[in-house]
Amino acid sequence: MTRPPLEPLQALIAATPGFMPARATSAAAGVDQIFAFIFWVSAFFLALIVAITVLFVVRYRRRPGRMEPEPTADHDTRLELLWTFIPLALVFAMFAMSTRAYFRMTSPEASTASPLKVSVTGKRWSWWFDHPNGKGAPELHLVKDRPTELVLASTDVIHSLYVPEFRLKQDAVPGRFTRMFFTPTLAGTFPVLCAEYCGTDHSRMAAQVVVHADQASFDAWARQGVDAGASLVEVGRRVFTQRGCAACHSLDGTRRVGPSVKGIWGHEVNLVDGSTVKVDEDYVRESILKPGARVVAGFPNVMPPAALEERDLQGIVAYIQSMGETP
Amino acid sequence: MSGGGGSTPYLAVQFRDMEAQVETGKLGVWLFLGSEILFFGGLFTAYSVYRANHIELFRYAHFFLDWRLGAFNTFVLLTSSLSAAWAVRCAQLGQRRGLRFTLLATFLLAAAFLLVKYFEYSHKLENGIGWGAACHPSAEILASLPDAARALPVPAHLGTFFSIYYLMTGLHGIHVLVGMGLFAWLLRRLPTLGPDHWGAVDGVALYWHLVDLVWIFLFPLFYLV
Amino acid sequence: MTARESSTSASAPAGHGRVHVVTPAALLGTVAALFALTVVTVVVSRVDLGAMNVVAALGIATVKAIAVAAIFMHLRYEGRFHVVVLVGCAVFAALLVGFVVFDTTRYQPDLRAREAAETRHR
Amino acid sequence: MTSHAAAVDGPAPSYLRHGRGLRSWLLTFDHKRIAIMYLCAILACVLLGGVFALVLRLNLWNPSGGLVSNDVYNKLFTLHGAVMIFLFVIPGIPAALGNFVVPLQLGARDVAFPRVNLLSFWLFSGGAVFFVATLVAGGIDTGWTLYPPYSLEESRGLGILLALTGVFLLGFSSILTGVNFIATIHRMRAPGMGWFDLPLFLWALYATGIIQIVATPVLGITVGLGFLERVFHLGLFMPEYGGDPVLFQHFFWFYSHPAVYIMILPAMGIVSEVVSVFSRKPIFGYRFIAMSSIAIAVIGFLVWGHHMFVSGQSAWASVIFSFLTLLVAIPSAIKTFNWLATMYKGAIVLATPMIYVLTFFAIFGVGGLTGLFLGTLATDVPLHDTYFVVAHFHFVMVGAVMTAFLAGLHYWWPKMTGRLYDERIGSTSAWVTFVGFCLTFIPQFFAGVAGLPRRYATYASQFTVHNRLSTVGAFILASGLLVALYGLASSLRSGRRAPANPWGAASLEWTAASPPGLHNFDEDPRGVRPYDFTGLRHVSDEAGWVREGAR
Repeated sequence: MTRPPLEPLQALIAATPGFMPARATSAAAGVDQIFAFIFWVSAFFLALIVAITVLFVVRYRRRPGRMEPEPTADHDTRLELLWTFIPLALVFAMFAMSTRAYFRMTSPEASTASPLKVSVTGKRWSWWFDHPNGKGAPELHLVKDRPTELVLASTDVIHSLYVPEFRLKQDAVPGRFTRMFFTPTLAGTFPVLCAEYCGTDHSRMAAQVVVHADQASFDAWARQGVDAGASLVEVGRRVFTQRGCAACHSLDGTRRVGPSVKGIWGHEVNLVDGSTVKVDEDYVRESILKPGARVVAGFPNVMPPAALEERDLQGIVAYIQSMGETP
Repeated sequence: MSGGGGSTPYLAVQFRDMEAQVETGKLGVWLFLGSEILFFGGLFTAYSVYRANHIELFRYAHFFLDWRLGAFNTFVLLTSSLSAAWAVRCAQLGQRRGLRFTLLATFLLAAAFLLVKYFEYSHKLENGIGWGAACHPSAEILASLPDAARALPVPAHLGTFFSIYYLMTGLHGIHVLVGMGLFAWLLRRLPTLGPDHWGAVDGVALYWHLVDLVWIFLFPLFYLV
Repeated sequence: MTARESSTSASAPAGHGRVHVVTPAALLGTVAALFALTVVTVVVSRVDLGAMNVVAALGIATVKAIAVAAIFMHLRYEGRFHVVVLVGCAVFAALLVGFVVFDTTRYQPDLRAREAAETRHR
Repeated sequence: MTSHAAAVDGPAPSYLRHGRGLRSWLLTFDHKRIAIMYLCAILACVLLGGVFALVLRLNLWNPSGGLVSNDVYNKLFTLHGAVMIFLFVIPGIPAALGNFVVPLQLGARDVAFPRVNLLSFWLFSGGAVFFVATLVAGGIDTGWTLYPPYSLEESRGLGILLALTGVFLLGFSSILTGVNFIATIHRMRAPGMGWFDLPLFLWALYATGIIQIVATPVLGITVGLGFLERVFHLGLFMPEYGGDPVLFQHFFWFYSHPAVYIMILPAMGIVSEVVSVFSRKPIFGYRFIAMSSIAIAVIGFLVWGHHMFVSGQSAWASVIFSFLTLLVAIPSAIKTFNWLATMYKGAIVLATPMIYVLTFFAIFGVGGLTGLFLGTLATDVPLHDTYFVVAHFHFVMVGAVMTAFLAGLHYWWPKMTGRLYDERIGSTSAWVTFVGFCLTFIPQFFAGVAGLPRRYATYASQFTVHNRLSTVGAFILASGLLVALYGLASSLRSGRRAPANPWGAASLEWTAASPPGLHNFDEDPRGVRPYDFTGLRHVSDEAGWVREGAR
C-alpha cells in the first residue's frame, strides 16, 4: 500500500473531532486515504477559485479612474490545455487509487483463515443475522481480525446495511443475494443502520454489530441464550425483541405502524372489513403466521409473515397476555 | 424583412421563406423521431435483459407466436411504407389524384395491419395468455403446441415474456393507430397539399417509416429467433 | 416527366431549391429488396445456427432499416445532420441496451442462488 | 400572417400590450408570453417545494422529530424532491428564461414551432396538476427516486399512479422543448450568425436539448412501465412476479443522471453571459466553453451507474461508470477557469446578476468538487445515501442552479418587463441567499461523513448540532429568496423604465426594445459578435448603452 505519503494528511482529517467515525475494518484505512487525497485536492482548488475571484473583484472592480477593461487575449490554447490536463491527471490518480481499494473491498480476502459467514436478512424495520452455528440474533457478532463474509437478503423491499465505522455499505435487494467481504480490525460495538429508504420507520431500522476481541469470546456468546428452563413469558419477551416486533408494535400503547400490544388481550378489535374479533390465542397465532388474514382497522397490511417455532409462538402468546388484559 | 415567401399563405410568421419552413419542420420531425428511438429503446432494453438472462422463456414462448402472421404483417407494413414514400413524391409533383390514392392506401394497409394484430391478440387472450401475472395458458393451447414444446415444462414467469411482447407490439400498435389518424388528417387537408405545401406529408411519412423501422426489428425478434 | 424527376424539381417554386423527388424506380427497387430480405430472414431462421440466428436476424433487419432510412426517408439525398440524429440516437439506445445487459448478466447468479434457496425453503 | 410588415413605420407595441385578457395569454403562440407563464408557474412550484422543505427542516430540529409523524415526513421529502426537481430545476432555466431569450438572441421572430411550444407548456401544467392531485389524494412516500419494490407495492395506494402520470406528461413537455430549441438554434439564426457567433447560453441550451431528446423518452418509458407493473404486475421490476428491481434503477438513472445536466448546463450558460457582460470583456476561450457543454452532455449519458455503486450492480460495471463519471470533472474545470480568466483585468461591475454569479463560483466549486468523492468508488461506498450526498446535490442543483437562475432572472428582467429592479434589494438578496445556503448545507457534509443516512425522519443525538445549524440556515435562505422576489415584484410597480440595453451587453436581445414588440425586432437583425463590447457607450441611465455609429 502507498500509505506513507498520505499519512499526515489523513491524520489531519482524523484529528478533527467528530469529523470521521473510528476505523474498524481492513477497508477503512484505504477508503480514508483516498478520502484524504480528494479532500486536499478539493480544498486546494476551492481555495484557488475563491482566492482568484476575490482578488479579481478587488483589483479589477469598475470604479472612477478604471472604467474600461485592459485588453487581454480572448483565448490562450496552451493555458486552457493546462487546466484540461491537470484535472485529468488528478482524476486519473483518484480513479486508479480507488479502483484498487474497491476491488479489495468487494472480493473475498485471500487469507488462510476460514471466513466467518453470516446471513443477513433485512425486513421492515429490523435486521436479522444468522450466524454459522445456527444461532440467529438481532445483533451481528463478528470476530476481530477474522475475515468475514456477509450474505444479504431482503424479504420485502430494498434495505441497505451500513456501518459507518466499517466504511462499508451494501443494499439488500429482494429476490437476490448481495455480498460483503471485510475483516474487522477493532473490537467494540458499532451501530448498524439502514441506508436505503424503506418506509415509515426507515430511520429506526437500527441494530448493533459486536466485534469480539477473539474467537473464544465469540464462541462463548454463540453458546449462550438457548433458554431452557425459561418461562414462556421470558421466551416471548426474547423473541419479541429479537425478531424486531417492537419496531411496529409498541409495548407502551404508542401507536406505530401496527397496533400496540399493551392491554389488548381479550379486547374486541375492529377489523378493516368491518367485523370485530377478540384478541385471543387463535387470533395472535394467526396474526403472526398469516398477518394479512384479519387486519385491524386503521392499520396498513404490511406485516411480513414470520414462521416461528411452536415454543416461540406460545411464548409470544404468553407475553402478550402478560402485557395486561382489558380491565 | 428579408424573405420573399409572402407569396404563399402557408408561410408562418417566424420563417423567412418556405424553404426555411420546410427544412425546419423536417428537422423537428427528425429530432422527434430520435426521441422515439430512445422511447422504444427502453423496451428493447427490457427485451434484451430478459432474453439474455432467461433464454428458456423466449425459446418456449416462441411456440405461441405464428411467424406466418408476423411475416404477412411485415409485407403489409413495407407496402404501406412504399405508398407513404410515394405520397411524398405525389405531393412534391402536385399529382393530386396520386396523392389521394397513396394516402388512402397507406391508411388501409395500416388498418389491415391492426386487424391482423387484433386477431393475434384476441386468440392469445381467449386462451389465457395475458401479460405478467395474468398469463395462464389454457389446456387447449398447450395441447396444440408442437411436440418439441410439449416436452418442455411451462417455465416460471412465462408472463414476463408476454409482458414484453404486449408492451412492444402494443406500443408499436399505438403508433400505427396514431399514424392512421395522421393519414386521415392529411386526407382531409388534401386540397391544400401540393408542390408549395408538402411539408406535412413529408413529416407524416417520416413518422410512418419509423413505425415501419421498429417493426422491421420486432418481427424477427419475436417471431423468428 | 424525366425533367421533373431530376434532383431539382422544375415544378417546385423558387424556395424549394433543394427538394429531391425520389424516382419510381428507386421506390420500387427498395420495396422489392425489402420483400426479398424478409423472405431471406424467414428462411435463415428455419435453419438452426445456434447463437448466430440472432446475429443473422438482426443483421438482416439492420440492412432493411438502412434501406428504408436511405431511400424512403431521403437520407441518401439530403441532410447530413438528419443522419447524425438517427445514428446518434441509435448509438445511445445501443449503449443503454449494452450497459444494462452487461451488468444484469454479471449479477444474475445472485438471483439464481436466491431463487434456489427459496425453493429449498418451501 | 405578415402583420409584422406594418411595424416598420414605428415602434411596435410591446408584447405585453399586444392582446388583452386571459385568452390572449393562455392560447398565445408568442414565446415571450409562454416564457412568462412558465415563470409564474415555476415560481409557484418553488414556493410550494420551499414550504415542504421548511417543514422538513423544522421537524429535524429535534433528534426524535415530533412536529409531524414519520409518514408525513416521508411524504413531505418525497414531494419536496419531486416538485423541486420536475417542476423547478429541470424546466426552470430552459423553459422560463430560455423560451424568452432564445429567439431574441438569435434575432428570430419566434421559436421554430410556436404551437408545439404552447403544447409543451400545457403538458407541463397538466403534469403539475397531477402532482397536486397526488398531494390531494394523500401524497406518496416513495422518495422521488420511486425505487420498486417499495414504490409499487399495493399498500402505497393510488397516489403513485397519479404521480407517475404527472412525470410522464412533464417528460413529454421537456422533450418538446428540447426539439424546439435545437430546431430553432439550427435553423433560425440571424443572417450572418455562424455557429461560433452564438451566445454561450445558446450552446448550453443546445447541449441541454440533446439530453432532453435522448434521455427523457427513457424516463417516459420507465414511469410507463412502473405504472403498468403496479396495475398489471408485468414481472419486470417486482421480484414477487419474477422482476428485477435493480433493472428499474438502470432505467431510472439513464434519464435522471443526465437530467442533472439538463439542470446545470443552462445555469452554466447564464454564468458565461453574465460574467462577460459585467467584466466588460469578451468571454475567455469561447470554443472551449462551447465544446465543454457538448462534452458534458455526451459523457453525461454514460455515468448513470454511479448512483448504483452499492445497489447490487456488478463490480466491473461500477468501475467503468466511476471512470466515466470522473471524466465529467474535466469540462467543468475548463469552464470554471475560463470564467475566472474572463474577469482578469476586466472592469468588473458588481450588479446583482454578477454578485449571484460570484457566489455561483464558490457554490459550484464546492458542489463540483464534492462530486469527486461520490464518483470515486471507494469513497462513495461509505458516503452513498448519506447527508453528504444530500449536501452535494443541493449544492449543485439548488445552490448552483438556483443562483444562476436568479442571476439570469435579474439580468433579463429589464428585457422581460421593461423595468429595472432595485440594485440594493437585489444585491442584499444575493448575499443573504448565499449565507443561508452555505449555513444550510455545509453542516450536512459533516453529518454525512460522520455517518448520518439520508431520508431519516429521526436521527442519533450526536447530529443535533448539524441539523439545527441547517434549519437556521434554511430560514435565512428562504428569507433571501423572498427578498429577491419582493425586489423583482416591487419593480413592476415602481421600477424605473428600462432602456433597450441597460447593461452594455453585445448580444442581439439587447438591440430589441425593452420589453420587445410582438415579433421581437422592428427589423430582422443581422448576426453580431455576442461578446464584442467595443463601441458600446453608456449614454445615460434613461437611454442605456448605445453602440457608436448605430442609428
